[in-house]
Amino acid sequence: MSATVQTSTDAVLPETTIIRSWKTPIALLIFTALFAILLLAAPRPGGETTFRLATGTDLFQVADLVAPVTATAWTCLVLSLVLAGVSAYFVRTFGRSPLWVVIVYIVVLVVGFLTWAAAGGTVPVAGLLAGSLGLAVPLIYGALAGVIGERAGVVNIAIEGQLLAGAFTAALVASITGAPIAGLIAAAVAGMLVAAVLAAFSIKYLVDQVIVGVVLNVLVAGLTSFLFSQVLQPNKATLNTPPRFDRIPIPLLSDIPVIGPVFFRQTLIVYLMYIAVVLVWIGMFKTRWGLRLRAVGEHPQAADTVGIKVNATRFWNVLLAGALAGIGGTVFTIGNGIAFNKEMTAGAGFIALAAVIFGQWDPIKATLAALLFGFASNLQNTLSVIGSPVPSEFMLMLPYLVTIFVVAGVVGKSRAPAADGVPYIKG
Amino acid sequence: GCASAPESSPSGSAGGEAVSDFKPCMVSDAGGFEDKSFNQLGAEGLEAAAATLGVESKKVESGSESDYAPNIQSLVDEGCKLVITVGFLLASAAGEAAVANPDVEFVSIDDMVDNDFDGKTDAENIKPIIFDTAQAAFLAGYAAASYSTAGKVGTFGGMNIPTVTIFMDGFKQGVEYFNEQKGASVQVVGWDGTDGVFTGGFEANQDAINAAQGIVDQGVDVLLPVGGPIYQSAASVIRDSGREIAMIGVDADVFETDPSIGDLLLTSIRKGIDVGVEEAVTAAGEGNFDAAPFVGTLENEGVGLAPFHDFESKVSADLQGELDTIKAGIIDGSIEVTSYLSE
Amino acid sequence: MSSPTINTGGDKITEVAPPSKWHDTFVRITQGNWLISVLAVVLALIVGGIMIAATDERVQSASVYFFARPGDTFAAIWQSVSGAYTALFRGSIYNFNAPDFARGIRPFTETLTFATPLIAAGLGVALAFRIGMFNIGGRGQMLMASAGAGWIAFGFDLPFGLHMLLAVVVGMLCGAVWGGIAGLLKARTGAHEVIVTIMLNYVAFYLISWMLRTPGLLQAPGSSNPKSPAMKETAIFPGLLGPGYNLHFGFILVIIATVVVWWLLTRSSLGFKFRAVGENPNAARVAGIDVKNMYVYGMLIAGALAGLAGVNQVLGTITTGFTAGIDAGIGFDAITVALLGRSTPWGTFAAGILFGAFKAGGFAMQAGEQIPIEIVTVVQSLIVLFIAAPPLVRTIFFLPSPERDKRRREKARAKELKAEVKADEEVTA
Amino acid sequence: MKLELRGITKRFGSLVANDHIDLVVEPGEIHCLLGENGAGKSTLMNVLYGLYTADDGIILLDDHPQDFRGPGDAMRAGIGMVHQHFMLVPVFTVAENVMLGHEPTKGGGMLDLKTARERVREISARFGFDVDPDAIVEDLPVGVQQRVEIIKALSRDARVLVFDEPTAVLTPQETDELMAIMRQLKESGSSIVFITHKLREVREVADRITVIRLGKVVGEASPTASNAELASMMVGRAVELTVHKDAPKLGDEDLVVENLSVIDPLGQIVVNDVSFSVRGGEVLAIAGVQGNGQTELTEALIGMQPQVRGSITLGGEQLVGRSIRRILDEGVGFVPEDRKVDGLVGEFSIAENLMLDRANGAPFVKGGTVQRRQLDEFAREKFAEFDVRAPGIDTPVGRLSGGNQQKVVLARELSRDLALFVAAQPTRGVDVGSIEFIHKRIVETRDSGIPVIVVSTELDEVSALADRIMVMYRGRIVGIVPGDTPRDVLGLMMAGEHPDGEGVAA
Ligand SMILES: Nc1ncnc2c1ncn2[C@@H]1O[C@H](COP(=O)(O)OP(=O)(O)OP(=O)(O)O)[C@@H](O)[C@H]1O
Ligand SMILES: Nc1ncnc2c1ncn2[C@@H]1O[C@H](COP(=O)(O)OP(=O)(O)OP(=O)(O)O)[C@@H](O)[C@H]1O
Ligand SMILES: [Mg+2]
Ligand SMILES: [Mg+2]
Repeated sequence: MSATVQTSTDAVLPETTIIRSWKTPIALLIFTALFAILLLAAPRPGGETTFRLATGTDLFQVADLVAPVTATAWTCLVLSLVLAGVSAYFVRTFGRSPLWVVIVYIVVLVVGFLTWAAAGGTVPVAGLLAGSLGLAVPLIYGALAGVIGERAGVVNIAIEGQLLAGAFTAALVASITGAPIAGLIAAAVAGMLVAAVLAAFSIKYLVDQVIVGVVLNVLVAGLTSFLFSQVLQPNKATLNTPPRFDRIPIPLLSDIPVIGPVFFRQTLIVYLMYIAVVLVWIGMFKTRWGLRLRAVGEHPQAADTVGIKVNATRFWNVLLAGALAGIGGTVFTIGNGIAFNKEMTAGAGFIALAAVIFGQWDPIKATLAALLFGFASNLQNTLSVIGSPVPSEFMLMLPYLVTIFVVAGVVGKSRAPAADGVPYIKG
Repeated sequence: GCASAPESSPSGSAGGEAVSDFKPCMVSDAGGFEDKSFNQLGAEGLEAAAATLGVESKKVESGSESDYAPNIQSLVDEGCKLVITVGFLLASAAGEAAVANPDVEFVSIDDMVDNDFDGKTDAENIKPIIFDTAQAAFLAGYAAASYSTAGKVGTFGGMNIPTVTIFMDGFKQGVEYFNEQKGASVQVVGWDGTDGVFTGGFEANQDAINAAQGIVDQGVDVLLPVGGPIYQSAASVIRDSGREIAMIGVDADVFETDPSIGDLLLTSIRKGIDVGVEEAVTAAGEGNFDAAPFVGTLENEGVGLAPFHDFESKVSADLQGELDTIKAGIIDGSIEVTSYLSE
Repeated sequence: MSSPTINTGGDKITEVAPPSKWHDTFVRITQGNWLISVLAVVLALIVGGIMIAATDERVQSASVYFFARPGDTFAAIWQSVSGAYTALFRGSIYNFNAPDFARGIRPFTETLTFATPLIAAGLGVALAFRIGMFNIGGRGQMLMASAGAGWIAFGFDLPFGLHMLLAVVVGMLCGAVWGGIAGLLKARTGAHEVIVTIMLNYVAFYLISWMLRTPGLLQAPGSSNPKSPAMKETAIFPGLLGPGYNLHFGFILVIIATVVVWWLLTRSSLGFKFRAVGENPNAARVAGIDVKNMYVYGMLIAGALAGLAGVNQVLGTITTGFTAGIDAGIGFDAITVALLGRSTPWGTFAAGILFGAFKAGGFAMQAGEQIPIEIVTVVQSLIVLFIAAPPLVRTIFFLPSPERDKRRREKARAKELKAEVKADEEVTA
Repeated sequence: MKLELRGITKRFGSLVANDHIDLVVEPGEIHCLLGENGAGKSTLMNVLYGLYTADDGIILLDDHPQDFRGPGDAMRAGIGMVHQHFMLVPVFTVAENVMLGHEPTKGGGMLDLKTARERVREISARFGFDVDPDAIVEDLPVGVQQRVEIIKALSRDARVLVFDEPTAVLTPQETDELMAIMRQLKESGSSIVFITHKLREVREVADRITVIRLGKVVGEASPTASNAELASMMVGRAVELTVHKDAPKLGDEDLVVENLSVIDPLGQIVVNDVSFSVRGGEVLAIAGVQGNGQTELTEALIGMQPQVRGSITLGGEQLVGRSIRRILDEGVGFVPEDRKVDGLVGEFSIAENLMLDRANGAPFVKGGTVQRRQLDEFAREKFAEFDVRAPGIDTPVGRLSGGNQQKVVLARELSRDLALFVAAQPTRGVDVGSIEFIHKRIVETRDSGIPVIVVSTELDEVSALADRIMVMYRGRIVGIVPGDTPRDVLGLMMAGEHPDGEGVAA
């Protein structure tokens, strides 16, 4: 009896052709055109823009970069046009435009725009980057929490609540103990508690995950605000005067020009974040934990049939995610030594949720998305400090508009884990 | 709890029994009574007056602007005889309530309650308390410019609204006056007279930190954050920068209200909400309510500049004298400070 | 009993709501679940009571000597909790301290007044849910609508009735456009509506802030505050109950809106397509329904409904001019309202009234008992949580539950099986 | 390993899916389970595999009672299962899927992919599979996915193997291969439970047959029993297994497809330059191994495919570039391949599903309002006519069995004025009783003079229905042959070989 029947896996793979999506080059071209209109409508002849690369405390002082406004701006315009062309070329030949073109394009356009907007002024590059990172830190923690939860099949709309619970607990515990690290641990626990409610209701009681998430946000906001006015505020000195984490410069690394002070003269929270991003990424794609996590999020039944306890796996990972979001909340209080205040996370959890989707459920991409948002927010700030001709409200809109443009123009559709948000019910 | 019980069980409601039925009450705006700013100061004034009068007082917080009218109404329902509304946002609700409840007295802080723009307050039973903060901020601007060695001073605010920008306006004019007088060229970063750096809200958050950082990065050595607790963010940035940057507080003498940052404070721009409220409440409690608007100025000490405290030794020896001269000038009108109130 | 499921992932959005039938809702409310709902409310109130008591100074000071005289503590607890909830009732349903019925019932009319925008915005969220979309953009849509309606209402001189009508229409249009942007972007580019609506909230806020401080746009002339002028009398919603009551014509509009949404979802062909797209976009597409257009139309209507809430704010609730905070958090409360109402029009209507009652009662509670208004938020969210999880409520109240019976059976069986295994092992041994 | 199920009872609410079922499978035996849709076969196997907990009864392996808390226990006890719906994570690679649940790791929980790949290769070699351990499962043809399922079961040294309807998605060749594998496994001493609806297969491999109806064992049958005997035992009545149809009365060339190509989102040309035509009153059956472009071809006909080149004309009207709505309005009836995903809205009632593609105007919508009365009347009529087995027209379609769901789809599509009828896998996973009914309706449609296209991977079905057969391979047409072409010729064509003499004519 011959059971050896050959089936070649590639035998049925069909021929391919190229389908071209012109969305990216068109978007790039539109932005280039807008920039050109800006340069033509409001030229700023003669001036110079200084890009300050070093901060005052740098070991190696890098000289400032002085850019003549008109020349630089027009060079950037031409470059951006070229990049739009490059993108079009890639679309023509390969069907899609690689991500690096978009990234280079963004950098070029931002430099050009900054040169134009800051004519006669100084752009503190390190400050710009450091501020972006600062704004991104809680978003990155939140996004990691979202990625883990959704990869395991649980939509975590409660990131906002977890951040807020973390911020509150961190302030409270750190104020009482005087030790920020105690606040950090307490924040992780608080985030986990919120996550535990999410997990219990959505996994055990099969309540819709979105409902639980939304309601938890409201609940945590109410609880922390209530406790804030009833407990924290009357005892401000003992309960709501959190100490702050010190900045720990990392030897050598922190002396790298420009990047060093931005990335390696930070608090423990930020260093933990670097570690978390790397660990989550490795864990998710290279370890048993990640394989099982993704399996229960993609096809819980398949995971069940190979003996993985789907609901337990989901439960513990949602808790882990909660801990991360809780730690993210510490940025708001002990990260900067600021007293807790009502609803002080101000929607960061929702932005983090956006970063999760924008980052296509990938820890690294979600981190980049959060950084982009941080950068856009801080660019707004830098421009208004330099004194831009645009009303401040429009500057404040910038990060949100950028996010819409990027999501609509560059990212578009993305695919969630198949069982994301779907409860697993065993027969 | 295993302490022993008090001898007599606490009688009736909390606190002492009210001696009269005069009940002063207060409604905050969305900032809440713990904003370390005008709501808080107002509440302190109320409590001080209530203690003096020996009466019970009530405070309610608003969460949003649709809460103002119901909050005022429920205080009236609770039998409040005097209702204080804090912030210009409550003005129209206060105006309407005043017309509807002629037997209740009202005090409006930060607004003239002139909803029909006839130049007069809308009702007889409402007393506006407003502050020409620009006058004090003018002094602060002058002091800042005098203190600055970098030749650059900065300011940023929570939102671009008059009660915030009046500080920035006065500050800028003070700096300009210094430049004029001394032939200096101290620059103001963050406010150009119509627009500037705003955090978009009154929370001490990362946005506030970044706004402060952006200004600090421009090389200023004096910083004036205007609006609620955002000064905490500014303090955080200043400490991080490792530079010698002085900060100016607003509303209260922050050196007193938040000693933890006392070492950073050049001075504070006082806005005497507490005093204004206390006086108005006490007067009303004694049956002397008058509806005449109170405008806090340097002259009536409604606004003013706090002492330099720790910075006494760091400012130039002549500064206090010069400030006194300017103050006199502002009071007698020889130095003109413009703001939205003077338009 | 299923509830909407939203998947934030990509465009794969599924909703598993039952076909909205007034009948179903009615049956659900009157039978089976009414007990759970009542118990959920009771439970939430108990938790709220614990929080009130725990943070009450009287209770705290009495508990210091709890073992010496426990009665004091209990008395204090009773005083603080019953005081709070009596105030809540007095502020939301009937004020029994009032001199006459007319004044006594005023709180209930206040409840309806507060419910009005909550229902309108809640309908906007619920409708989007039924098409499988999560509309977090109520705030932005309300703001734009307030601006549009307000601009008509203070900026033009028109006869009574027409003026109001025009303001309502323009306001709802503005809301529709703002919602429609999110729908359009989703349909044309696949941009996720959760992201877009959140971002549009901020954009609307800053846009309105700017317009409010720019003379000639929305700022009141002669003022430098970021606030609009008062609405003209001809545009303001007339009161329904005469002076002394705030309940206004907006409530009628909202009832009409609820009926329209009910008709739309259960009786109309458009609603049929909406639900088909919400339940199974693939099958809808194969059946020739233009899924993308449904997303656009759905968000347009949802935006208009949220817009109606905004219109209510400026023409009904705060007619003296508005600021950028005019949305008053209603856009977010609306999500909870829609969820509690299980995305059905009448469920949303009922949930809106419940939340309106909490809102109205919250003021009395704060003014009378000095209890922070946030307690109301806590109680509200707990209600939604508990109602969504009947097994939990049953467990807490020791009610019989199918789940528990099943678990018991399983346990008994497992025991039996073990015995058998053991017996068998003995035999083979 | 000997498997014994004793008195297994499983209830879903009031429904008894398994009612005291006894079953013995001896080592080295292939034991077939036969039964209609919903008879309770899958439920029984899920109980055996620990996915469901039985309400009563006991499982014995080599005469030892077992207490399975979950699939993990069952697997450890040596039970492996190839599920009716594949239990593979589509976005994982083959190796990842195979290792899932018992992953080899290096230090620190890091996956040891190398060992996993080795294991896949080793088992593949043993059975002569050619499976790339690094291929992503969703990119693989169904037949290969099935192999991955088998590798998965074998990688845990299963001694009792359950195959739940494994052949539903396989080609005849693949089915033959699978049966060869089953025999090979049996020879190595494994016990096999094999569930299928295809009687030919049963008779080919079964050592013993147990028939289940309505949750109860109704008896054993011998592999030598005739198709008709088996079918009547399953259904409880005599079943007509062949379709009676007269010679076609051919009309005009209504549907003309010229140089049609379909490109999928990844840029793959899944239908490659295809030309053919269909006359009124004839059934053109499209045969081919799953994944050779038939699905995409039908989807292109209805306008579901975004990237289409070439031309499709129906009665002279160009269909390419039109919206699905416009194509439906042209009179194209369409039964999609996956009824749950593309054909029905599970939460909608039967009545609502019957108006799903007519939600725009008459007869069900007037002035934007749904005419409930008309709809209910229509639904009741179709409910009776198509013999839908359900409590009533308000029952949500998701609660119906596959066969009944399919009847709803057919009822909807066949009750419109049609100019073309396209049915993809009309009887996939449907029991014999329903197949009979569905086939009859398709032939009736053809006899009314409408061009009909039936896509099926089922050669029995193709032969039963087709007037002409078009075989596709890798997106191209291998040939168009008469309806009575022998199975073995078709089988070769499905493997891509042009039959001699029969070109791309007809
Ligand atoms: N998860 C479930 N919940 C409720 N009832 C179920 C469930 N699964 C199966 N049933 C019921 O059990 C009966 C048996 O279903 P089962 O899937 O075992 O049938 P089957 O014999 O495998 O049919 P098929 O040939 O269609 O695969 C069905 O008729 C159905 O009513
Ligand atoms: N939630 C449920 N409640 C009641 N019955 C159910 C439920 N889910 C499935 N069933 C029943 O289970 C049976 C088989 O369902 P299943 O999901 O296995 O369909 P299927 O396998 O696609 O159908 P088929 O095998 O007939 O093609 C159906 O008869 C259906 O009535
Ligand atoms: Mg089945
Ligand atoms: Mg089955």
